[in-house]
Amino acid sequence: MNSLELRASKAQTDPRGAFTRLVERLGVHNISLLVALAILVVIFGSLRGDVFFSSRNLLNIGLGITILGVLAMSQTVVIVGGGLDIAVGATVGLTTVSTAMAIQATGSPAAGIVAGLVLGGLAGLVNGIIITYGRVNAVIATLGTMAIFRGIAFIMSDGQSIAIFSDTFRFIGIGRILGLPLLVWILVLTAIVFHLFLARSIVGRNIYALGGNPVVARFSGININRYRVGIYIMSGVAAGLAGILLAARTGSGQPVSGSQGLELEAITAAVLGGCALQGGKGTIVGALLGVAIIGVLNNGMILTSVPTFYQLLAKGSLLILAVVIAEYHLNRT
Amino acid sequence: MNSLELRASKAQTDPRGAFTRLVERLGVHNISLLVALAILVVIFGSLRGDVFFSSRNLLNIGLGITILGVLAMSQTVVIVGGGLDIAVGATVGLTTVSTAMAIQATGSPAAGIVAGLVLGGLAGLVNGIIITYGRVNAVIATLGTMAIFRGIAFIMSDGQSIAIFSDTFRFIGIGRILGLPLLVWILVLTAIVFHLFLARSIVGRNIYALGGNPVVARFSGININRYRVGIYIMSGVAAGLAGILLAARTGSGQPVSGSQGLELEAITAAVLGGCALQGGKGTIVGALLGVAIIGVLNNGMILTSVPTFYQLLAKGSLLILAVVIAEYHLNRT
Amino acid sequence: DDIKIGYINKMGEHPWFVAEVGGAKKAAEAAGATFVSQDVQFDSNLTITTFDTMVGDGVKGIAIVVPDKALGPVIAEKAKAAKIPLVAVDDDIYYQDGTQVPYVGMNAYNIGARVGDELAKLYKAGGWASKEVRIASIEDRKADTCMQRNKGAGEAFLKAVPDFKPANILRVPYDNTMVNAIDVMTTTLTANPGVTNWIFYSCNDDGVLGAARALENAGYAPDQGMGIGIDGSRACEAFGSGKPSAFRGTMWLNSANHGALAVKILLASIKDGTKLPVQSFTDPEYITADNFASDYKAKLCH
Amino acid sequence: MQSDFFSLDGISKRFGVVQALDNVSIAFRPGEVLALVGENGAGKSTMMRILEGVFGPDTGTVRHGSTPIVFGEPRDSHRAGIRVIHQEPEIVPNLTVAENIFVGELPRLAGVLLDWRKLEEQTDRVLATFGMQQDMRPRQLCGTLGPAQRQMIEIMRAIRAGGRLIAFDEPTSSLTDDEARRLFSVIRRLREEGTSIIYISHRLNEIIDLADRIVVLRDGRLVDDSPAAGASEQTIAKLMVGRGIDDLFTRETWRSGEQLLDVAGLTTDRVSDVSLRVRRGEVLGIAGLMGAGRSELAKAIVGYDRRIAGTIAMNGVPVLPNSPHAAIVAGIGFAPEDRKHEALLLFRSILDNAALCVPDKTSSFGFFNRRKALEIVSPLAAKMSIKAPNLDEQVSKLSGGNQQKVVLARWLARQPMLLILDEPTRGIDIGAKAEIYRLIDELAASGIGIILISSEMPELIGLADRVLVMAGGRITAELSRPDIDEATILKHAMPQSAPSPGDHIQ
Ligand SMILES: Nc1ncnc2c1ncn2[C@@H]1O[C@H](COP(=O)(O)OP(=O)(O)OP(=O)(O)O)[C@@H](O)[C@H]1O
Ligand SMILES: Nc1ncnc2c1ncn2[C@@H]1O[C@H](COP(=O)(O)OP(=O)(O)OP(=O)(O)O)[C@@H](O)[C@H]1O
Ligand SMILES: O[C@@H]1[C@@H](O)[C@@H](O)CO[C@H]1O
Ligand SMILES: [Mg+2]
Ligand SMILES: [Mg+2]
Repeated sequence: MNSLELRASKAQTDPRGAFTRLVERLGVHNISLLVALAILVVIFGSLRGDVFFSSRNLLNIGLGITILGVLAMSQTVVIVGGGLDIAVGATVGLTTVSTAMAIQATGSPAAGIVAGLVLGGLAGLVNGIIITYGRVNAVIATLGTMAIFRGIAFIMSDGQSIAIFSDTFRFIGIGRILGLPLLVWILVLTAIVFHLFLARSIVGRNIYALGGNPVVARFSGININRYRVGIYIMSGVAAGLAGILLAARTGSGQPVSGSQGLELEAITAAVLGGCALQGGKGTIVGALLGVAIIGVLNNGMILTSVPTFYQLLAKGSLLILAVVIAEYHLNRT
Repeated sequence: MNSLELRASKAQTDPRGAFTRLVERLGVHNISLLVALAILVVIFGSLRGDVFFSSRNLLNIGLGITILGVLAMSQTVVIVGGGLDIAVGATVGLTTVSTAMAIQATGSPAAGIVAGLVLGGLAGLVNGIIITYGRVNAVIATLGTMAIFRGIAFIMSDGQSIAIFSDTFRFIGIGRILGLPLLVWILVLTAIVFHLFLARSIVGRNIYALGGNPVVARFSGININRYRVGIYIMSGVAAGLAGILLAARTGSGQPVSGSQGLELEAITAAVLGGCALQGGKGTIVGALLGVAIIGVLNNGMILTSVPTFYQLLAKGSLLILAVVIAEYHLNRT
Repeated sequence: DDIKIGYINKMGEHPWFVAEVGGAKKAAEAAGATFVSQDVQFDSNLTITTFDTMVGDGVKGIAIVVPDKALGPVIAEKAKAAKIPLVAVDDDIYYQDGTQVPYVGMNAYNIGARVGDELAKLYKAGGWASKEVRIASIEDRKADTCMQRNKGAGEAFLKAVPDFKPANILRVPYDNTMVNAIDVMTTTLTANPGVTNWIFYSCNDDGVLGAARALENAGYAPDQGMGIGIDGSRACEAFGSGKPSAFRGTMWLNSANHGALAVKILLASIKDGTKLPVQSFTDPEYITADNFASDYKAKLCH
Repeated sequence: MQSDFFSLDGISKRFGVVQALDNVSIAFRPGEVLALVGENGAGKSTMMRILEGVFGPDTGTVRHGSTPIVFGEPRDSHRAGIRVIHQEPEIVPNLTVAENIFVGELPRLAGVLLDWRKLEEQTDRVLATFGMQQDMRPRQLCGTLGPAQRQMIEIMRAIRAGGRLIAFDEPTSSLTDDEARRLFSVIRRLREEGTSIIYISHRLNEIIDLADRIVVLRDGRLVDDSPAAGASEQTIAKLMVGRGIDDLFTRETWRSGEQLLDVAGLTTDRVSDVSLRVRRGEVLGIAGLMGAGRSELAKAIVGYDRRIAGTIAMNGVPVLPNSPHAAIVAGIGFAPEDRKHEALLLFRSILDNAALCVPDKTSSFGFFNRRKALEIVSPLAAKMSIKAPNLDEQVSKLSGGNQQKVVLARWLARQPMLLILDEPTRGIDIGAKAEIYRLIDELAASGIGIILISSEMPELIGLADRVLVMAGGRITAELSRPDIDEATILKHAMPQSAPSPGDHIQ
């Protein structure tokens, strides 16, 4: 009997059929992440259950991960497509400054938003062109533009933080709609768009082909160069969105504070979520779970008031433990 | 026609014989890096030739890159073997603190050196075990241990920097032998050892096999688990050496300053030097050229007193330009 | 002939140092000297490299904000070997034998103590005694000067308000950025739902303004919180809107003066052999919503 | 040369010192199967790449009618109606079977989304055309497929798009006879529909079956272009190699010695309760259909897969621990079937690849000694006529067949006591095949035990002392000379005759 028939028939007769189907739908890796997340929730829940499970705290977690969430998703797309965007934190710094300056100059929040998104897109375009047509390795290229974008942000702002006094704009950072913070809405909407894009759209599927096997992509008539540039523009626009949210949250634009190191966190979340740096592998759901794990960790450690130096220890260990548990779970399934 | 007879005759009949042989020996990529380096030297030489070419300044460049050089070489070995060590900067911080504490406690520089190397090796062992036997992705694992090692360094030192008063030990950082600073001697010796190891030894060649295709390596009888653990131990010991040099140079042990961000710089140099993050590709000579480019850039910008913000701009652009030039050159050859 | 002065600072992108280096440069140029500066981004190794490179480049004197005070003896020794005068700015450093390197800057503990005193005044005037009050000490343990400032603030407050329970001071770790201050303070608020009123201080304006934003975002009224910052780098943001806020004031230090003073005494020493003063302190100016618009707005906002 | 269809006109292509194609002209015709034959490295795949626009020729033109056409990118040639099925299948591991087949032309829903239902329908249809419904599901990830199934994906991808000229570059080298037969009927149908077919293969019997015309390349030059009618394997082989090939499967000696390998009750995730013995000087053949578990058995013996139960002994000594390293130390060598993924370091040189398993013989004081390595590898490379400018050539640049020879050279250098060869002649030209058969004979005669896994019946029948037939991860029959014949093997290889491995493990 052929093995595949065997496998097919097995699914139907398998007593654990429903479970198996769930696993297939979510993917083993995501299930493992859920398990890891559950363990963290149990730990912090049992230590500070009173506060931890309060709706207010859960929203805090959501607010805390919005910006990282957006970047982890866009980074996932970049990594799936076989690239890497290390300049993303610097792009956030640049766009947050330009958003603040645009609002300061015009008083119009809309102008700020446009400025942020357009500058982000331009920054992405620059990355895309250097990588695709300059044939520079993505790591080197975006490390280079990271310095360049940061430099530009400093020069634009002269190193000062730029205050935003528009209440309308600040509403993005603190407002609520139907009881949920606007930031959380934005995260949810972005997530749906990103998920549909990567998992369901033709372009998204082609990105998997591009990252998974560029030879196939080339022979299938996918315009590899245009895709690459497009992916980096997307990453830049997402960084622009993140920059706008950062400006709205802090009420100011600052070249470094709040954006430095975001690239590493975004890459961590994406890899935690199942991305392989070789490309061709990764999902939006995974990235979000990765972000959630990081968010719960940060929140739980503040709640349980772990001393600073031990927080580092705990954070590192829990990160690794989460993955080891996930791996263990994965090998058993 | 049998191809093998060609082997000997080819080099002699090729009209471009000498040049071709040089290219083959150095590799196209390295030649391109040399060209990029030469361009930087011409730029800074023409702007500040008086100082730039002084032997004192050239030694300053050498001193400035010693620590990064050691780490770029060990990172090259890790990347060639198909891994990545993001914890390397934190390991330097940890070992530099333990070296300082050991000297403070015993007064003996030897004890400090042993403490640094042993702790570095242990840190590497931890990474190796988590990655190999815990089956955690190397990026996640070393991001995790990066936090852990930094936490331990903070806890050990209580966040303070620890002064080293041993003149014997400080000699490592400022002493000279035969007119050359000891640090430069150490860099040269380490480079020779690393080059012979990676390019010539059987173990080094097996590391290329491991990173090139772990399945093939395993089928060929290479004990890939032992190799992986061994590579991370090596990386840890190299970080220990770097930590000792840092302690000697700064006369103190500090958990963060001087070591933060070294991982990214080391990876940059390695990739600039021709490493592919997929593994199986890269050379020590390339890594050193990458480090030299970074060193000349840093030095040249201080000498030409480019204002802080524009330094970022210039550094990023020159990094990218160096690679674009290299690529251009490469495509022509 | 042409005198070249070198200026090394630890964090070139921070508004504080932007102003400080600016002040130094202006002073050098006014005196006809050449000025070179380098930002070392908290990197002790790069600090040494930069020092060597500047000496190789022929500078006649160096002012330095060290990223790590433990570098002191090494830097001091190097300056001695190069036979050039050295001034430490902002962070004090010492020779191996314990003598202080000539210093220009502030007294971190004293500035913190002034924050504590002012907070105590606000506390007593605010009629909070009957309320559930906690203090959040937002601190970065990795930064020595930061811990000094918070220590000063806490001790001065407790001295002025002896019946305040030390246990009601919560230590809230942050990473020196405003966003992080918002996040950690938000969580701290949630973790202490019974507390109605908050007092907070931090190493700098970033920490205090972040905490004020967290209160605002969580729906606290401006008069349910009081915080006083240090360094004035966020004063324009905090007071510029003219609305009441939990950010009640900041101890502004004009860092441009630090830079300028350091260069002046270096030049005096180089040109005339004037002995470098061992310590030159500058005093903070206390900015509040009341005096901001009249006295500081023009100076601090662009 | 005049034609109103695609033609090649005086095409030459050079790689460094290798003249891969030398002034080749061919006119293709609609509704014709043109077989392209030649030794490994003769230039067949190079010609396909030029036809598809992967790179351009140095001189010469591709024409359609009298118009010269220049392809900048493969998509240009696709637009012109040319499709090539590549020798090494390329798949995207994390996309489904359906997406892999339709990549580049995925059906759209609302303009931007992927229409999954339609895609699944289309895929079912394509799978049905090839009778592959049983072998893969549209939503299965391609990374889980074996080499044969990957090859089928490559074929289906090219054919589903249609095309006026379809080239098959060794499509059957990793297919079983059954799949090959299904492929042939598809090819015949395409020919009837007027498609022009280029068919490249080292299996000369297929050529005789299928071809209308045979073109022979030797060292990049076209040496013959004539109708297939009347051609025999002998005549084709002679044109290819330049000399006659007779007695492909002769073995000089049939004399096995004492017990060498003893496998008892070996069980892994995919192999159940396998026991077998091999004597010195014996060739043990292993037959079975695709997915029978033959490769998995080999991987189990060499300790690559985790052993659940069973013992392995060489010369009566247990092979422990369960690792490829221990197996090699015990004297077992293994040349896997999937050379690209399991055997070769594609970006290293021939020398490095061939010397990989003999570090002790190619080093002094732990350092690689190039002279020693050359002394070992050069004669082996010469013996197998590996075609390359020199031993420093990157393996990725070698023709498919020559890559396989490098794998064999590695094990010949090692001189194991037992050699497991998994599909050793896959993609190998007839001349080299004869070499390999002679080699197998020589090795056996010298007392080495050989396990030969093969899907080519004549190979097993001609070479093996005994044949084990596998199905469903188990051994279903053991046949000894002279009872080894195709019908008996096939009878035992049919899957129904075997219980599934799952039953056993559960
Ligand atoms: N990219 C390349 N770089 C260098 N040499 C190459 C390259 N591609 C092919 N060659 C060389 O060109 C010659 C022809 O190779 P080709 O792949 O066309 O042979 P083939 O007839 O398809 O052989 P096989 O039957 O083994 O597949 C070989 O000597 C090969 O090594
Ligand atoms: N990576 C894999 N993941 C899942 N199943 C696999 C994998 N590799 C092989 N299999 C399955 O294991 C079984 C045995 O495959 P194996 O390759 O050993 O067969 P075989 O007899 O060697 O046939 P052939 O090599 O001709 O395809 C098949 O059912 C195959 O589908
Ligand atoms: O971080 C502080 C900055 O806020 C300013 O106060 C100057 O000193 C630095 O250490
Ligand atoms: Mg071929
Ligand atoms: Mg097989």
